[in-house]
Amino acid sequence: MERILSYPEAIREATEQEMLRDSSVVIFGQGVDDPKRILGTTKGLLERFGSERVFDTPLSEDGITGVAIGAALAGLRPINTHIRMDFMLLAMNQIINMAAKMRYMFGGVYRVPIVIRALIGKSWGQGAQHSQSIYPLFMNIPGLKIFVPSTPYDAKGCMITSIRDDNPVIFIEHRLLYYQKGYVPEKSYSVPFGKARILDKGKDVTLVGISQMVIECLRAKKYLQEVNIDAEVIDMVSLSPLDIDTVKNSVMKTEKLIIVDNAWTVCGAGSEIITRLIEMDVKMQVRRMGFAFVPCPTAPALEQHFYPDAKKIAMNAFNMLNPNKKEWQPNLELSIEEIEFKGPF
Amino acid sequence: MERILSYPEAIREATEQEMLRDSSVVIFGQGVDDPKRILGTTKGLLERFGSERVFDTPLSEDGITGVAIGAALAGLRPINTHIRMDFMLLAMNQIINMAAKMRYMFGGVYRVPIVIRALIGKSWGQGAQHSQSIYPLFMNIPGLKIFVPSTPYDAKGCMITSIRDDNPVIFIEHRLLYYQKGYVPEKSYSVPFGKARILDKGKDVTLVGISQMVIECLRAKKYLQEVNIDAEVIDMVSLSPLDIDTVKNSVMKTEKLIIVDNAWTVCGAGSEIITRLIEMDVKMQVRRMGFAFVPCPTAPALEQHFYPDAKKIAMNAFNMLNPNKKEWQPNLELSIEEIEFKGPF
Amino acid sequence: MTIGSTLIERFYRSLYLIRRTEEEIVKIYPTDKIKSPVHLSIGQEFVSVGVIEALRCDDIVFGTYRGHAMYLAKTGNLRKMISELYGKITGCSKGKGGSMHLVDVDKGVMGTSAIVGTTIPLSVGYALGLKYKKSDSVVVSFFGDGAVDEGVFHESMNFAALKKLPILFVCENNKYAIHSYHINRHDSDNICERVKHYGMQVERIEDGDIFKIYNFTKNVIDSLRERDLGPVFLECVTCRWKEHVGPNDDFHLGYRDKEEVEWWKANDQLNKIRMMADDKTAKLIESVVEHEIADAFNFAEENTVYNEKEIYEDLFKE
Amino acid sequence: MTIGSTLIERFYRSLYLIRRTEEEIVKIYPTDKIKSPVHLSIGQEFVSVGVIEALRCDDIVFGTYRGHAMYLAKTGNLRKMISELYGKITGCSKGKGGSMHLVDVDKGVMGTSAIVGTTIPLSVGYALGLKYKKSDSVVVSFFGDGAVDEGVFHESMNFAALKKLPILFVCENNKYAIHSYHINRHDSDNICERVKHYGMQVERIEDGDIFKIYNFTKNVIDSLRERDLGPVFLECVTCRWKEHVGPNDDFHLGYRDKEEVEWWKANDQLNKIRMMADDKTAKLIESVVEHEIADAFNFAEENTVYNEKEIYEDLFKE
Ligand SMILES: Cc1ncc(C[n+]2csc(CCOP(=O)(O)OP(=O)(O)O)c2C)c(N)n1
Ligand SMILES: Cc1ncc(C[n+]2csc(CCOP(=O)(O)OP(=O)(O)O)c2C)c(N)n1
Ligand SMILES: [Mg+2]
Ligand SMILES: [Mg+2]
Repeated sequence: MERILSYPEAIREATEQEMLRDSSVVIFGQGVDDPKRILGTTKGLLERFGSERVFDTPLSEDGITGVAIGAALAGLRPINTHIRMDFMLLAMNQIINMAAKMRYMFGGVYRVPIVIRALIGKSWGQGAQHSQSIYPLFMNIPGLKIFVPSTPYDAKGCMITSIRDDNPVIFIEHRLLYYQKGYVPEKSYSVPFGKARILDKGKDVTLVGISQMVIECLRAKKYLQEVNIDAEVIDMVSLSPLDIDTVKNSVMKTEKLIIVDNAWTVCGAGSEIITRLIEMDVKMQVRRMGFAFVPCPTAPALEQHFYPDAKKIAMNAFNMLNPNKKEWQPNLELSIEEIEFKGPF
Repeated sequence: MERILSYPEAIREATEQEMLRDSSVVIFGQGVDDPKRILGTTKGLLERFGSERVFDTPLSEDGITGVAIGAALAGLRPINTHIRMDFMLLAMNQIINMAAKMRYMFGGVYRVPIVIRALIGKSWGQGAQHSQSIYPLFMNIPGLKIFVPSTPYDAKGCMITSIRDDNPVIFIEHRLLYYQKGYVPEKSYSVPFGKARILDKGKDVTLVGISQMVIECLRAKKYLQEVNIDAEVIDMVSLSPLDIDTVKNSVMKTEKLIIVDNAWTVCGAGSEIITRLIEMDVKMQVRRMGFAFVPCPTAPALEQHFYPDAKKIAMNAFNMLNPNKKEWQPNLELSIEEIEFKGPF
Repeated sequence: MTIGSTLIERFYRSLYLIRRTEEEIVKIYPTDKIKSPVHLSIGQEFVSVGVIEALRCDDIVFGTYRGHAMYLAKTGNLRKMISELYGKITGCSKGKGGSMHLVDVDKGVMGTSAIVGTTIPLSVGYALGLKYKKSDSVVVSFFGDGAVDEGVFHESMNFAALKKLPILFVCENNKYAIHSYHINRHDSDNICERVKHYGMQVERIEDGDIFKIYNFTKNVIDSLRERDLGPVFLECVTCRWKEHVGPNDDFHLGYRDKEEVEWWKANDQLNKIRMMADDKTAKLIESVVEHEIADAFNFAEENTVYNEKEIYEDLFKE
Repeated sequence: MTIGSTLIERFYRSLYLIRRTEEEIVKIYPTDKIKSPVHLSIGQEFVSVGVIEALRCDDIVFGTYRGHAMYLAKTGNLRKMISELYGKITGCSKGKGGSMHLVDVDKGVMGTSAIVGTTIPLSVGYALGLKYKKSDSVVVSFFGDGAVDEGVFHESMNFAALKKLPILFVCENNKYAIHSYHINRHDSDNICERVKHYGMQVERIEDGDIFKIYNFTKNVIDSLRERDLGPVFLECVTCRWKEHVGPNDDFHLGYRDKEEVEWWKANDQLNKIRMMADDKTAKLIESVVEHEIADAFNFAEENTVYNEKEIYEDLFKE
């Protein structure tokens, strides 16, 4: 029988296996050792590895990022956690001015093996400062690698890759993905950077999802079956480097591309992917979806207009394939049960 | 006779006129009142307006940005200076989590009229941490406006607009532009957000420049005349909001677009502009140019490969129009005298 | 006799209003009508009340996501707050901010923030603005002990002292940042020791006595209005009774002792003031407040419809 | 007799090397052969020399863009430094870093940075790594008085004290950040006062005496190797003789008095040590160093060609 783990369990297992394998792996950040253990992702680590390897930190994001870099120079492999990606805005100086540049600026004399874990918040009125997804800011910067796994399988494999990588890695986890369950092998394995994953084959339109939007794309694919549209769903998995070839091959077939960003779209991953395809002379129709270009409001009546979802994706795809037909709405009764999220925040 | 001012004089004049007009305008930042006066842009202001309105600050970028926001809430119109854009990475939290969101997050109850001046460094081995141009990071964020004037005329007009605007504005100045001179009316005038400027008409290819790259595009245009290529040069002037229509109209005519970013191109302004055109179904050939995707090296032999320049732009345009001809190089003898920059850093 | 003519009555009215409002939030929370994470002040209300009762209406306050107490103490505007928690356009932030982003410009609440430490430099900047405009209003900046860890806290202290700004910093030291006890974050838990070198007057009140807080603030604010004193720092030791976020207790988590909290419950300032108040007046206050609370929740429950375009409103001032 | 057998000789060798190297940089700068902004240490060398002579080779230093003195005191590697300034692939950072980004991992120089304050938390992290690995090396973190303004300075002090890390912080307090005098940035110019509350030993040396610096460091480093002391903070008052960046004097700018600098010139530790040294040995040192300097500049002048692909090298460790 398949071994099923949840997304946080997969992260936990990857971390534990790597900490067992390599005593230079340490993990620190606000709350890593507290009763909630970063929503379970650090459960048992303190007990197993002790407080020298697993520790809480003061609320000092810039300083602690610098500490992680310095510890990496001394030969450790630190993992530093941010329970919200929004808090990374306090650490941009160390991430961009230092971590991303240090190896290059010093002619390659050393390695900076740090992993920065960043959780994205959504729903239940978390609001403007607890819902951001600022990966485009990191994609613009040379010297950083970025993972956005959406499945438990990839969460484990990407975490192992990240910890073993000798460069700064930003590892992005969406809190709604924490409800995902799936097959995760017990053994250690790694998932490579720069390889997107075709999650479901199709021939009519290519849906590229990023982070939690992969799940929405998969749901949209189900809705679209109702109107005989066969969508191919691609999970980018890695944003730096970016796997354009997989997207290109899919779009060569479908000639239609919808990129569903889990972020604001201006200067976003979608713009980059589309531009690269255009530079390669791929002929296609394209659409971008992503956050409404405002801060995230808290009222549910507004928040529902802020995010793309399966229904909007399906409607968009239908309209793209049937520009002259009248608007279609998926029959939501048919739908996959929605996951109810209401904390812990 | 035309009234000629340099770029920094234009900024100075705009600031002085606004400070005279409105006593709520204040300016502070590291070195605004020191002997060098931010390369002359704050010359005479201390003497004229006193140290309550013109003052030096501690090296506390995040805190001082917050002070500017708070002062704006109290009714002032603060201008805060960063002698290098790189230092803004210390202030991302206040800029993105606060300034950009405050009006929205509180349902529009107040205004946040702050201007953040950011200088971009280049040349003479300033290196990885003193040469960044991180406007794509701000373009991704709703709630910020961004100006990148390239001429003295626009420097003055955009500064006046920025100071009068009731929202957070990021005003980007490239240090090499400080050598530009041009017509600047003495009277007060404002240049609007969201309007690009066609600096020179042409029919064969559209060159879109950003910040100092506008100058390089103008030079490239001259080079290209040698091979009878007639380039249209567009200065974006404003990055948020972005004037797509002006670019679109030009490209509808030329069907060829080269965007020369003064920044890294991944998730950059170029990607955004190209994607918007594609979304509008504009048929064209496109190329992006920008910084090499590495930190900026200091050795001149490497630095020259880091930046786009007039020669590279011209060669790229030639190749775009003559894909089958062999490589052409502009006759640099013909060229506009190059501006030698070697400090002040 | 009008309610609120004596200090005891004013304290009681404000403390009772806050406590009871939050207790109602606790009750209603499981119904999911409140569409927002809530960080309750239950047990800590005395800090906001003690300080704010010593202010004028035109004085300014800045605070944090744990801001119900400060908001109510300064504005009393229950309808706008509860509507905000419900995600209604009738809320103080038009339902765009939720519990963590409360504002009332007319009453001097300049907004609370969900990012720790972020309103501290804002409050300093506001004080700079007041000083520049030669206003005699004063700013009070509320924050928790966690904020002291952040670099921007120090940048703000330094700048406020350097410019001798009319501001009172109030640190509500409940000794925890989420579940992180102070000893995991600093060598010492005395925050006054860590700021007095900036050149500012400091005061630490350890026993939660609302009168001490009020009296200290009253004196200091008077001096601050005269402008030359520079910033003052007040550290109030206190205790959060409920979990960090949400309506429940959290003793089952095991990160802190129930005894810690018991001491503070025995020392509850609301009880103390109730005992000191004239019983008849207190009962009158209670019935008025209960009525206000019922009214505010009813008001919030009313259906209000958002215009579809509302999501795009308020990004920029045109 | 070998040069360097006595402390005086070691001081003289190092001080003379640094001073004379920077004087050569001053001379050569107008030729534009140096392709990099330079922040000279002339006048401040004694801090680096006094501290670093008390270290072991396997101790680690972190510093700033004003890093020539620290680099040379720790490594003596003149060829690599001058080549770096010239923008040559033979430089310590392969010509990718320039004067502001010097490194020598083998000799324990972990890199200097052009962003004020940024190497401070790195040095703390390194000390954490050493402690974790139970190494008995110690970290020394050099920075200027300007860095103390930055929030990250406080975050770093707090964390280092909390974890009792084996690190010596050395603040070179030349009282200016570019042209900004300390009173424009803080209420008081005594930096020790601002850090001792973190729970660390502090020492302020005001008179620039290299022996005091050396002796203090020597004692402290020995204690730090034993691990329980926690961080120590050393403030060395000093004076930058030249302009902030570049090879010139800057008295014409009028932001500081010439007298300020004159006092320090009269108190020059290089002269003092020269006077204390045996004349014959000193002359020998001088001729050796002059030879090294000439050699290093010659080496840097040699043409070296970059492979065109070099710009894309070193971004990632594969
Ligand atoms: C910059 C930042 N880092 C981390 C967090 C996550 N966080 C939310 S509340 C909190 C605890 C803050 O503690 P304190 O300032 O003492 O306030 P209290 O909750 O005790 O009232 C933390 C760490 C945050 N919101 N912002
Ligand atoms: C974060 C940051 N802010 C501002 C600057 C600009 N800057 C470069 S050097 C300097 C002065 C620093 O003074 P100090 O730390 O005392 O060092 P010193 O130059 O006196 O050696 C400043 C403000 C910078 N490099 N980094
Ligand atoms: Mg607390
Ligand atoms: Mg200094």
